[in-house]
Amino acid sequence: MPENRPVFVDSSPLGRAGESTRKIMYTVSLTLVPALGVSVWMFGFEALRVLLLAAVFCVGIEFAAFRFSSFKIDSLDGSALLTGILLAMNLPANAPWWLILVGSLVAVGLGKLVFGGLGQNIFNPALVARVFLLISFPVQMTSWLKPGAVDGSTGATPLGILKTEGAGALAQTDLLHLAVGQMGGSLGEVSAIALLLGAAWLFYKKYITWEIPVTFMGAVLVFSGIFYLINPAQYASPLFHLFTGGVMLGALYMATDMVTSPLTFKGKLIFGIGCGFFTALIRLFGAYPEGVSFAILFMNAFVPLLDRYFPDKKFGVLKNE
Amino acid sequence: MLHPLKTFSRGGIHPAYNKFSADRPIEYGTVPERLLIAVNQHIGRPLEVLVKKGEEVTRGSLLAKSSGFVSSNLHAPAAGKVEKITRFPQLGGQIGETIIIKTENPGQSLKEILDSETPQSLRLDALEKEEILKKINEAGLVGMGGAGFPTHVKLSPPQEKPIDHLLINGAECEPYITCDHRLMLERSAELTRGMLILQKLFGGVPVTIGIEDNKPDAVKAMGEALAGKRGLSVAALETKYPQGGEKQLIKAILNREVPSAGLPMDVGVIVQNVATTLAVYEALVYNRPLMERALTVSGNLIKNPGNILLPIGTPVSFIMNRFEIDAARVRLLLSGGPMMGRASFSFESPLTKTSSALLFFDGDYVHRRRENPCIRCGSCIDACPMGLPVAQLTESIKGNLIAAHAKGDIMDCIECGSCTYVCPADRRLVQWMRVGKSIIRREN
Amino acid sequence: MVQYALLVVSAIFVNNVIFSRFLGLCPYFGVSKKIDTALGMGMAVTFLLTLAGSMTYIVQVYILNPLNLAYLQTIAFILVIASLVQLVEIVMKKVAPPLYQALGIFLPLITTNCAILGVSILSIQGKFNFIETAVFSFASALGFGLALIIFAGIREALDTRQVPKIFAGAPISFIIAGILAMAFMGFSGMVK
Amino acid sequence: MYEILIPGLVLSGFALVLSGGLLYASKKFYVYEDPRIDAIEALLPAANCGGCGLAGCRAFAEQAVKKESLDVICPVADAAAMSAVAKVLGIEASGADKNVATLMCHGTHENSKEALEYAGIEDCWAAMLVTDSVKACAFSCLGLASCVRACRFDAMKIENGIVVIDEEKCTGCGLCVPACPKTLLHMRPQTSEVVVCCFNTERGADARKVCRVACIGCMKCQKTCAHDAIHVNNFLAAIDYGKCTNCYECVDVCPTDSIQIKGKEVYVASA
Amino acid sequence: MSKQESDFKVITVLVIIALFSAVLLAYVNTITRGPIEGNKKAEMKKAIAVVLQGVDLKNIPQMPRQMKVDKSIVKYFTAESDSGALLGVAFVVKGPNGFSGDFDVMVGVDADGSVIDTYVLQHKETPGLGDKMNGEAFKSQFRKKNLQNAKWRVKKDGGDIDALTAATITSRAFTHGVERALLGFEKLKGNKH
Amino acid sequence: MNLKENMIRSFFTENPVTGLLLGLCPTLATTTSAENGLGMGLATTFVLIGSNVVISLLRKQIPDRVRIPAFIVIIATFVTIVDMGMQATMYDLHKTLGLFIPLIVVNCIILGRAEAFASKNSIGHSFLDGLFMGLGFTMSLFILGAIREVLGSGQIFGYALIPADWPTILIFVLAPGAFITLGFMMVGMNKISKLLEGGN
Repeated sequence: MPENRPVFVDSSPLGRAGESTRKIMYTVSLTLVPALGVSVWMFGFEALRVLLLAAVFCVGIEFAAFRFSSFKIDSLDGSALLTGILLAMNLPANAPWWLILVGSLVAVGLGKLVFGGLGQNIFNPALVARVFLLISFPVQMTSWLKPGAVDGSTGATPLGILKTEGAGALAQTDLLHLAVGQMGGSLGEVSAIALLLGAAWLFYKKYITWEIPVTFMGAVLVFSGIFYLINPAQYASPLFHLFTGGVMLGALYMATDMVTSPLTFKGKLIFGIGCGFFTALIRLFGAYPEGVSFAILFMNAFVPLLDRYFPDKKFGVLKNE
Repeated sequence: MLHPLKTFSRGGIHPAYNKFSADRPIEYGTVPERLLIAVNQHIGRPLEVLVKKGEEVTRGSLLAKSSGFVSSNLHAPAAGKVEKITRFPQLGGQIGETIIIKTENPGQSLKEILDSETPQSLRLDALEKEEILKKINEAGLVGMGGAGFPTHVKLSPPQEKPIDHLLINGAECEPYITCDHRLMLERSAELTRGMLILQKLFGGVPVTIGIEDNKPDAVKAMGEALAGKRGLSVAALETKYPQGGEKQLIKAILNREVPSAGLPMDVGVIVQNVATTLAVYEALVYNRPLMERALTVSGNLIKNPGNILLPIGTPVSFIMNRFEIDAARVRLLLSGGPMMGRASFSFESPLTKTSSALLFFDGDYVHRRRENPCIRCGSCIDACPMGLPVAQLTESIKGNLIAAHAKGDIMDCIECGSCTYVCPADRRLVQWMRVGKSIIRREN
Repeated sequence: MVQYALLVVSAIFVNNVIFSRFLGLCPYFGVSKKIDTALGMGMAVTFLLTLAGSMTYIVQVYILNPLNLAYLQTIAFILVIASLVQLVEIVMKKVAPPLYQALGIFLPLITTNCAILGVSILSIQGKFNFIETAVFSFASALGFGLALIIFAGIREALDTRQVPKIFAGAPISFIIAGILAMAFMGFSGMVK
Repeated sequence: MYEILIPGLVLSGFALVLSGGLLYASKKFYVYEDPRIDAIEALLPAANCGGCGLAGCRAFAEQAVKKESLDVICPVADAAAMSAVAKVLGIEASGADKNVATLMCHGTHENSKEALEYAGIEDCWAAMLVTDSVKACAFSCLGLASCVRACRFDAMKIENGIVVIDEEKCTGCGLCVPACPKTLLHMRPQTSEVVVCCFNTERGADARKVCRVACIGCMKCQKTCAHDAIHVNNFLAAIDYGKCTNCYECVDVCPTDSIQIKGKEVYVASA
Repeated sequence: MSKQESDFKVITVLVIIALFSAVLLAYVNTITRGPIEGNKKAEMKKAIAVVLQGVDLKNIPQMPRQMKVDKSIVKYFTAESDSGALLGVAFVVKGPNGFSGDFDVMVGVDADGSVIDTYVLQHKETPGLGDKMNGEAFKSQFRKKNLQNAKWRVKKDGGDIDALTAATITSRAFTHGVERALLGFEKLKGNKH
Repeated sequence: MNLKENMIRSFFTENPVTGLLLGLCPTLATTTSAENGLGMGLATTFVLIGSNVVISLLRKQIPDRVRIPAFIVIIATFVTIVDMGMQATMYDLHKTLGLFIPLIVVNCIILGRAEAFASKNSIGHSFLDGLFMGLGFTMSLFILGAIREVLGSGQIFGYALIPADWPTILIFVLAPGAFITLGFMMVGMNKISKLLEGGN
């Protein structure tokens, strides 16, 4: 046998497009910067504190878990960082440190690691944490810093006002302010425009596709619109619903989470409509003022069924068959 | 261009094409000292070896003969003496039966050999269909694009599947490979005659050659060569991988979808490769069996990539000498393109009828990639030209759950590699699909 | 009409038998490994729960209450349910063998499905009338079926995922059920 | 008195009507079924918990009778009940000599060097699709653990590039045998301890070149064996386990150590 | 396998078992019925004692009476002096539209129509939030309030009641329930005088 | 049968809840506190012992064909006795356990033990089997209830462990917490079982 042999053997194809899990995770994280900027502008240093703590806790917990267990997965693949950022965006700016710690533990531990780590989870980790916290600590999770308030005074979100005081109390809020982000709420709930800006880059990079965001928002508009038409005095306008709360964040970043959303075209449409429908349903009739996280979590559970029963059209399978 | 270029409807990718050798004319190679001729270079029944150790052979003498309908003869490309018949590593990575011939005139130029062979006068209208098929069968023609399916079988569809269109595959969508491109440029007239022979075989049906638009000179050359020939035409296609996949080509040019688990003939089409069409021409006009082929030699290690005509059975080391490749630096040797080609582990492995390219890469090209967990991004599904739910299929193959999911889906995979190419998690999707196919085949 | 709709929404989403009332958990975890079995079980439970709900209502209102024998509720109901299940099984096997093939194998599981007895007792406690009882039983069973099918889908998906060994099997199932229960809590307060 | 009489009447009335009705129905709607189904069902715990993955104990019994095997086991019933079920089915587990899986290769990293860098999926079949020869010897165990994954009893592991079998844990089920693409796994009676750890059918010189412990077909073992239990064919020795007496003579004469003693490692020390 | 028993035996055995268990249960029932009834009454008595603190309860009736207030049925126990003068009323009202449905509150009202105290009988509100209704901090603000000296709304709705943190809906329902009791008292008084 | 082995079996390796996944409904529904868990567990134990003994007593008299209905009647009788007895003596506890007392009838542990054990064994053995299985069940419920009470309400048996104004993780006394806690508890119990098995 000759001394020199081409000793590298792998299955074709040998080339790669150059995408990597890391690149996707860090890109998505970066596109959240505009929205985070608006939050910091609105809530000041507090927002930054929440963000840093959440990111450090999530990455730290995952790192520690990999260190002390038999997991063999890259803990710096950026997914824990992204989970941390998304968790922060789901928390109020005045969240105490222990709330963030519990949230990170739930997000990384219960949301991800028990399923086997990245890509194995059924539910969106950040949302598991948010709902967990919302149920466990409703007081801390629903007292929001007033935007721009330096004295740390707290106030209600527009949706909270809607739920407790009815649509009449909303007369003075104007849509432009809501779109820019001048309202109380979680870090990621404030600015619709900044979120759209970040998501535009993801659309360009094809990391997210139009199906879920469009159907999600469309369904929110349609279902809240129906009730607005029936009784405008009792129900808020559909645009109000679109720009407040987590609809933007949910539709653009949470529902489109690759791991926990359907793979097929029809599946994505149904998933988006379901998210929008249940969001509207909970907002209009439920006890919780905001339904986005519940709705997405609920629809996450349907993803395996959607993938299975609404497959894409295969090449060579004719429609009339 | 005013009209949007034709292409297939879904999936597909745009890899770096790296067609470095596109402007290098096909050189004539020489006869090496030893020819190592793999006995089974085709898909189908194994051949029956006719020669014995020590036996003298001449150019064109039958080395092994087909043992059934789906089988393909093997001829000696040069005169010499059978030195050994043994198991030897092949370019595909397998170890297979190989006839080693010590040649009589090493160093003789192929040009010299080919020039000495004279064409017969061929009257198309006098040719019988059976005669054409017989000659193709005897010449041992196989699909030279990579699959190696016996050509005479492909050209004999059953009665109940009427053929109304022939396609010649000049897409050459694989990166690096340029030999078909050069053939279309340099031998467009002969190629045209080959197309006419095939047209004759099916009673004058239209014949279209599909060429990707990154080869405008080939489109032009073929357009000129085909001008005035009834029923013959050129279709310029969008440059998109895998445009040259049979099913994709048919979809692009004729907008017909080959049904799942079906063949092109199910939609009245037969597709032939450019090189195979030329071989048909040579088989009929020169009575020449398939004994040499043009191939591209390229890669990131090579200073002067090129295209060369070489006898089948030439060992890789011979080509490396000719192209001055430093064996010590080669870490990866690919037979075929980077998308569908196969890595090989021996520099002594010989060329076969289906070797369209030899690519040499150094360590810079080789990435040791670990499979990361699937993040269900769906890139593979978007890239799949067959519309398969690749992510789920591979996960169920991996989880040993094939029976629980659609078997047909896995068998529909054309192994084009688009999914693996785009996968951000470096998953070996195509290899998993192949594993799945092998499991299904084993179970049947 | 509206009251029935609310009853249905309440029984399926707000007070789901599995996630809010904790009824029928044994078959829920036992028969949710495959979507097909989950579907069959869901249908069998729907059929029998509606039947059993109505039957026990009659027993309670026309036999036990007039005779002042409310304390025999448990024993009477379980007898009725057990016999009903067996009767349906016997009859179905003879009269509709294909249906038996699809549903029959789940029937024995239903006797010990506490959702049946539980929902029957709840209907009495809720002071429903006959139609409300039937609707409530039917909707509760639908809620059970929905939870079962979602869960089966997830468990099938888990087959291809790398759940750590110590969590694989029952523990991860419970954790998923917990997260699902969290999602279902979003519906709380929807029907007063 | 009424306080006791009425409930007594009501409840026994219930029992009468319901059991009578059921008996009537079971006669009226009688359908023939394999009596073994009932027999097996009677042996099961009747918890109908669905713990076996089937829809209840009846379904378990039906499947067992239909398949005439016990490939699913009731997690609630004890071993005695399961063997009783097996008896009904007539598939009583045989108490004969246990067979164990044996690897016919000793191509560890030291013995047969890795010839190339295989970077694909860690699966023997996947590797076989790419290349016939990961190690220098094309017949060698690939060490990519397809058999390990096929084993349900945790009896196999990859050590130093080849699979190692824990013969205590091995149940002789044979699931691993078809899992090896190189057909290197064979079943042998556990009592038979001498094994030719090679499957290379190439000439001695070629085989020796690729692996230090390859069988070179030298015939020494065949000549030494007093029991006609070992024969060389195709340059490869093979043992007839029916004749082998565990005398270890062949082990001593083998020049490449390709004949080894399995199972009881102590004998290696004393040999 | 076990032999096939005759149908008669099968039915007989079952009937006998049923008979035995019925007799047993009937017997246990006769023993426990008394204590159970007692427990139920004791619970109500305990609640009345809490909400009508300081009121003479010796003429409290065993069974509540009913009236209709605000389209819903309200049960009440009246405490009267021997002379028949009204000393106080314990109302059992529904807190309507709570977070998880209605809940039952007992409200004690003194002869002047002011709240003495409240006691939640049963509820399904969220543990840790809504169930703080029985907490002293929340309850104390209702004492001594009547229809005249307070606006019966939570502060968010422009009233006088401090809602429980993060449980506005529960608080609102609770407030509404107490208001109902006071309205019921007015009606009762109106009937009497 | 070896007593220690029996105990290990019914407490760990074959614990009705964490090992055999039986009787899940009451396990999850009634364990909002240690006290409730204990109450439910003991009520079930009583029924288990009672029905085991009676069924073992009558095992030769009950015809095979009506075995199950007969067992159910016997079990239901004991359940009703417990129901009425608790209502008379432990009214508050009975109120919290509510619906799940009558549902002991359909707890698979009881019918399962009746079928698998009591109908084949002597009274003494059946009594012990009922006792151990019941205690194993009670132990699981108690541990689960204790964990949930500590995490969810910050107290144990009603004694506050942390100042009243500290937040507690409410979810643990709600439905989702029940599932999640049991999931993690199973992991722990499986680990313990493995250790015990390894020790033997």
